Amino acid sequence: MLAEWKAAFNRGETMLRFILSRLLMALPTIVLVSITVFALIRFIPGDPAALMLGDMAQPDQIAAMRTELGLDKSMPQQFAIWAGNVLQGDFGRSIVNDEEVLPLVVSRFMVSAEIVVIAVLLASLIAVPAGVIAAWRQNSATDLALVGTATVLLSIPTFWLGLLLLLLFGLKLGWLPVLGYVSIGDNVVGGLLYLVLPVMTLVIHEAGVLIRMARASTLEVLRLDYITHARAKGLSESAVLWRHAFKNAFGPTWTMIGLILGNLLGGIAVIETVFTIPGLGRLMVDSIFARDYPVIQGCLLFVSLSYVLVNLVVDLLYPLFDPRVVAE
Amino acid sequence: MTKDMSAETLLSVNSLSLEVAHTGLEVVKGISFDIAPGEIFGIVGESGSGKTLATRALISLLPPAIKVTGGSVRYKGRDVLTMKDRELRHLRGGEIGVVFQEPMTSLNPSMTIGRQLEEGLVLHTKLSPQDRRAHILDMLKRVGIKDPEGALAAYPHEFSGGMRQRIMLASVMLLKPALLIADEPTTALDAVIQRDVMELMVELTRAEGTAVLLISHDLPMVARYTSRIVVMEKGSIVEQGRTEDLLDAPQHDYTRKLLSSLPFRGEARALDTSKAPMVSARNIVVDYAGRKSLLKKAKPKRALHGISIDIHEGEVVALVGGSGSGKTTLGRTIAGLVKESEGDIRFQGRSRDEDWRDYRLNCQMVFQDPYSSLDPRMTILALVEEALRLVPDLDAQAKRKRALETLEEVGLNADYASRYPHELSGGQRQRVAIARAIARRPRFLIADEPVSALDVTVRAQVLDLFSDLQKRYGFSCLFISHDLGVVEQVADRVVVMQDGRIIEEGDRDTIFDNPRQAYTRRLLSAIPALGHNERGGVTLKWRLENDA
Amino acid sequence: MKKLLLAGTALLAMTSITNARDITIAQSSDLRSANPGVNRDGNTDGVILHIVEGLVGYNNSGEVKPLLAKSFETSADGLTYTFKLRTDVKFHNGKTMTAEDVVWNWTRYLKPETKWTCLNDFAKGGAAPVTDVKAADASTVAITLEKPSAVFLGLMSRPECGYTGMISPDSVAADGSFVKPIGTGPFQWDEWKKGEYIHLKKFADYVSPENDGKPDGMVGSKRPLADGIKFMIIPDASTVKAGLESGVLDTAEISPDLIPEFKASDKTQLIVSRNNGKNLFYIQTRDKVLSNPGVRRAMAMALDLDELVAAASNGTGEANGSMVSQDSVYFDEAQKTRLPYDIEAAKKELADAGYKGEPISIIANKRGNVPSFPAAVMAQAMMQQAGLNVQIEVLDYATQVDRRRSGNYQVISQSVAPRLDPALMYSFYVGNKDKNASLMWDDPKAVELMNAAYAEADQEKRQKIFDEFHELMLKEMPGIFLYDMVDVWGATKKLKGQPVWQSNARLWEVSVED
Amino acid sequence: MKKFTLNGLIGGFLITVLIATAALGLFWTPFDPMKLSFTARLAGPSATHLLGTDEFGRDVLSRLMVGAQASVWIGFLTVSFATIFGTLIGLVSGYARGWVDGAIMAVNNALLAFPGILLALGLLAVFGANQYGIIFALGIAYTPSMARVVRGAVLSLREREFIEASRVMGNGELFTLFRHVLPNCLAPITVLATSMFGWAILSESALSFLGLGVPPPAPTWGNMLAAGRPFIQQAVWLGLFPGICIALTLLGINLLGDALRDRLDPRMRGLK
Repeated sequence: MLAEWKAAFNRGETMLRFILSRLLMALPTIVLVSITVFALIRFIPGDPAALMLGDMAQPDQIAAMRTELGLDKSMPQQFAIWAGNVLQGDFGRSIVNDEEVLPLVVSRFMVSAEIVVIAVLLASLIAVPAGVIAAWRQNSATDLALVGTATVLLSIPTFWLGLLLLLLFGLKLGWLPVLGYVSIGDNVVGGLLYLVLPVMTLVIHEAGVLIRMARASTLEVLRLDYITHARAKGLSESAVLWRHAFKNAFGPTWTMIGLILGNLLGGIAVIETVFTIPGLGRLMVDSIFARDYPVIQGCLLFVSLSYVLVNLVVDLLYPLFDPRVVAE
Repeated sequence: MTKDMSAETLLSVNSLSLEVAHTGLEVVKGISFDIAPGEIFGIVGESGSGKTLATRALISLLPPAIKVTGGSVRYKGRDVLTMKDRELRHLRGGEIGVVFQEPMTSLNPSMTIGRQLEEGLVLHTKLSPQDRRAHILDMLKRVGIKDPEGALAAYPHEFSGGMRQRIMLASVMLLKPALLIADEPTTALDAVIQRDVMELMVELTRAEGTAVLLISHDLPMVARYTSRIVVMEKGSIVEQGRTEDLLDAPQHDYTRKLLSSLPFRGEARALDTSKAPMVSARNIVVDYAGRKSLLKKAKPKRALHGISIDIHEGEVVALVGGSGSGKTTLGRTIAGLVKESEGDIRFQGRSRDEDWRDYRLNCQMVFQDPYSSLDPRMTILALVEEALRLVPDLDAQAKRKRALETLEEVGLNADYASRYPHELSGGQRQRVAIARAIARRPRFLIADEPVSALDVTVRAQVLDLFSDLQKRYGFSCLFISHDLGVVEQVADRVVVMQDGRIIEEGDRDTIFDNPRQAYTRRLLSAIPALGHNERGGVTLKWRLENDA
Repeated sequence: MKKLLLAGTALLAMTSITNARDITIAQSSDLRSANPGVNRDGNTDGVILHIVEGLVGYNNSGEVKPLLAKSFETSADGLTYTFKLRTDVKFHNGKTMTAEDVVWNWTRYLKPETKWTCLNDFAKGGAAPVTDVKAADASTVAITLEKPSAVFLGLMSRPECGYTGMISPDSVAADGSFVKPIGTGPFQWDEWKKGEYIHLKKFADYVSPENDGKPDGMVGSKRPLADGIKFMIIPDASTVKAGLESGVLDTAEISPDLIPEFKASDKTQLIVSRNNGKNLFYIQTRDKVLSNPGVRRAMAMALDLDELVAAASNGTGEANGSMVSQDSVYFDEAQKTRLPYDIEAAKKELADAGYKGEPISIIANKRGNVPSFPAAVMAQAMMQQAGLNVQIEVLDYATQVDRRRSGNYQVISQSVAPRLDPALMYSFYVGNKDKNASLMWDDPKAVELMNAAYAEADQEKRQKIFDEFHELMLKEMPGIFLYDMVDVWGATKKLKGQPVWQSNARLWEVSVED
Repeated sequence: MKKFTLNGLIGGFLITVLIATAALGLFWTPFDPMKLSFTARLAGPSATHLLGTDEFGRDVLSRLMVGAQASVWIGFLTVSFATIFGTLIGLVSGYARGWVDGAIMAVNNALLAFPGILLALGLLAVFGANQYGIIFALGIAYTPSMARVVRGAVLSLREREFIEASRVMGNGELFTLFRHVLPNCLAPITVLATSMFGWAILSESALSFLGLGVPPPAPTWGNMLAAGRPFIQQAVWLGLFPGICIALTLLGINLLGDALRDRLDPRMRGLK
């Protein structure tokens, strides 16, 4: 498998070039995102200095604070300073509690990533085989049941689902903790317990999406000549399905998994709110409410970077399922 | 192995009937035929004749929607249709191999060639890995793969269509099947490559003593290699017999129709070429910009290397060549769809770009694929009317009238006017495309493979229509085709292209009877010279056999 | 799966047994910083309250009493305050607090680099400008002011100033940067897991100031009864509720909407406690429509205040139309008067004022447990009865603050955190609007009265000022005061004691009994 | 085959019910959805209040009916916005190619990598906190997806011979774009627009849930659900009914989308 993947890239040099050119292509995206974020959050009414100093602050105090935070400079100036610092690895400090942004964002990101990665992994493990089987038994009762369930699952809003699960498992049955968060690093069993509900919520929803995706792309592949040819060679149905159909059908699903991963890494604020998880999404929403500009900027830069990186990894691994992409 | 195994029949099909499960439409109606061991047997039929479904039934590989309603298929006396899964799997591949039409999709794109070839050996033989490898390398060499070692680790997309079909052949022949079913094995290939692949297939099967069931719409091609033929029409066998007999004295109307549809050479026309040419292209160079990438310098690819060509008034000039020869690019360049990098194109003596509007009104084009050249969201009438949109001095009513007239001229009455392209057959669509092109009464028409996507009988009708119209309106024509048979029928003059250059040109008879270039000869070797007899049959003569 | 879950629950149960004597409490946002009086908000003040103490502090009725000081006296000219320090006070690092430490702290607070929130009040030009702090002997400190001030001690004791808490010089590194608060309070700094929780542990050597054995505001008996306090950061109200029900949390502020449920439950108890904060409709007196006092008075008269308060506070609040809080010593009969609930009179006022249905927008927010939104919803319904065309605009808090600061609003449904002295409360609303657009009322007479209250130390004379002020307010109606803020907290039945005071968590003299 | 018709039927039924409810709510609701009642706070479902009342004593059923209007309206306008702009951008980008395409796609990708929450809050704050703010914000957030799909369709259409045929006939680029390219993009546009309708309803409720959505007191399903959360145990109907409404609507849209996809554009199956 690995050797074939390497072979798909022909030489290491091509792979390196592929990575480099993809990163270069992502550059304008990231610059654009930074500028947009920078401008947009400054259009939002609400002054971090006023918020920080509280009810009793006098206008001159607020003005002094604005000077201290560098908010009195023009927007391009502020951007230039910020961008310059970021290039030197300095993402600034939180206005709210003076924490360094980069470690803050990274630590919160790890929390979100833990949940998202586990959830997407589980969802894929459940959904992809289910989707392939549904396609293989197209229009049978199994297919109908699987697709029906998937459609219902993906129609349930995640935050509502999370709430219902919390109500059921946390409060009514009392099996699982309802709030708080323990890092797996600190306490393995405890940490896992806190992950169960948020992960379950995400898995249920994303499995719905992925089953349909996997089914659709498998159906597409099952129609192709080489499947018939594999059967004409005398291969058994399971060999046809898993050796020939699965790998080719997995490509689009793999891209979808990447997209889901990329989107969720920046976007599980809702789930984090329901389950009080100190993740990146929550940090972002809180920072928006507090107008904590450096943290918002840091979060978004990080999110868009991770989005780009996840997609890069997805693309890099894609030749595993379809060697043709390298040639194109 | 019972005694009758050694008998004359390898495969016996008896009153086999198939229908579409939920509509009850009968697609194959009680067909019967036998194939003897080592024999090359042909099935000929146009699209929709049921020939492909019938052959799928032979190895019990029908799509889920199709079911067998009657008859039997016996392979060496055993009933294939009632076989258990395990038995069937042994039969498939091990006893009966299959090669499909589309080399582009019949190999798994995500598996190396080596693994795909090995798969069958693992399944049907008990060879050791080393032996398997040796067998595979040997077979790849036999089918003409230049670097067999390298091919093992390569993926299908790294090969051309012809090479892929060779690999397919290798993968099937590796298992030494008793019967090879080849369903349109060369249809998607270039004329020259078609011939090479067919020759290779015959050579391999002959060496292994494998019987071949060759399925195709191309009667001359089937006739060339088979000893016996069945002709299918609309799910039934209308005629079967020894190949020579069938060609010489066809019994059934449909067979006769098929044979009479084969292109033939007409009388050479006398054209006045002393006047200045209608269209004159000089030193056309076309460079395609290379694929741009951030870290890679783009290298432009030269598609045409300084081509010059003249087309006189009323003259049909055929542009022939294999794929990649640049013939289509030249056509599109003259049509103005591709911008030439260098060169000069003149129309009626003036530079084309000087009076672009006039040129646009007078130069029209017919495309290859009638399924993609008509906007699917427009009615037939609207499609033809659109061609008249920019014609001056025609009011809306006159435009409608002209459009309807033109449709009538191409054999589509007013009933068709309000229909959409998907409600029409391929031939009818190509008629619409022709109507659209001639509605303006252009002086010059470019036809890019206008009939290559059509069935044999339809092709003949469209070619006739084309010739009639050409005679009536006297437009000049650049006729682009890879099918020399068609060219022989319609062209006044022939221009042969290879690798972006013109290698030979001359009037039709000269080129067909005395080709000077080896490449031209190879092109010609792929088509038969036909002689029609009074029994409705034909005599096939293969040209330049010795050169092949 | 189920087995694993059960095992996990058992393990959790075990963890909670080992921490059984910690009090776990939820707060809506993280600590801003552990540096007292520097970069703070309400939640930060609540945590700091347990760690540091000032020389003096407020008691329950808003009077200032000695805390780290044993006693204090004021010189005849009102300029010098002499504090006798208690000798039994130890910092969390074991060192005894001396007069030198007090001087060090004050010097530090008055340095601009410290960025003390209250510096303006104590610097030149402030309400109580400090000119000198010196140690007379090891247990006596003298602080000199530039001018007499009635509010010097009160300002010192405010939560916003970090209670002007005394910390050991060891709290600060050699380079002047703040490390952690080493205070004298009943609990000491332990661990801060950002975004998750803050943990304080009991200070075993803590000695309460002189007391009658009962907690009394920031003074009184202050024994740490629990091993520690865990402030969990939980922004989400429904999660807090779930936490209290499941017993993961011992106590936390809850929405007033949950009062019936918490009352009824056999697992939880309800703690309701009024404080000196205010809920009010802040009115822009410079708005085209609202500049007319008639319209403002009509709005006030359209409100059935008792009904509104009862609904908005779920029966816990009591209508109070004065700027002075009910628990203040200054809340007398005069402060109880308010405009009558009279729809007809309101309609008449509107007609007289020439109001023709111009839209009036009330800005509300849905932050935390403040009644901003429900009060606005009910006021809208009531004011519509009088023919006022009222709309509600819900903004996020930051935007609301921005609108108030810039003066760009008509009405804001707002809550104001407790301030124990009425004069300090006034300064939130009254003053020159040109200088500070966020103020509500710039009537010259009102400003004059407020300034007088700042300077006057005599209680009887101050009462007069406050009564006159209230009378003026009823005439002008620069804002509609609804009721004093009520802290509504939930707790498990295991919790003993009063965990909240003036909107801050106060967890001394509070224990959890299993 | 049968299954897809069934899909379409169920989906169509659910959406018809949604639209009918929204339309009915324009003229009649059992109670005034904004009318407070201090005596009937948090009353459970009963004969008078079929689906109970909320924390202000307002009738939940009436509010759900009015909330349906908000959902339909937000969905409709958001989709229209994203469809019109996304289609135009996609057409131009796919047809022009070259640097125009490159620039447009760079902006497009930047927007796609941009969390919708922030975009929504920013635009809501700039354009005012009302449902038009949210429509604008979601519209901008969805435009890139539409642009990408249309661009893809245009790129593949460009290769079709009828586009060249149009050029050979001498038609101008704009004429070709709107006469031939656009009509043939309608299938993927319709399918994506249907899904977007669902996304819009879901996003509104998710944003409201975070406190960033359509502000109360105007009822939407999302802010009703958010407001009902604290009472999820005490008054379970407050959290239940809006959630069920959202889920059923999304189910309807998904089923309808599937049916449309099978009919119009089988190649788009499975696209999220």
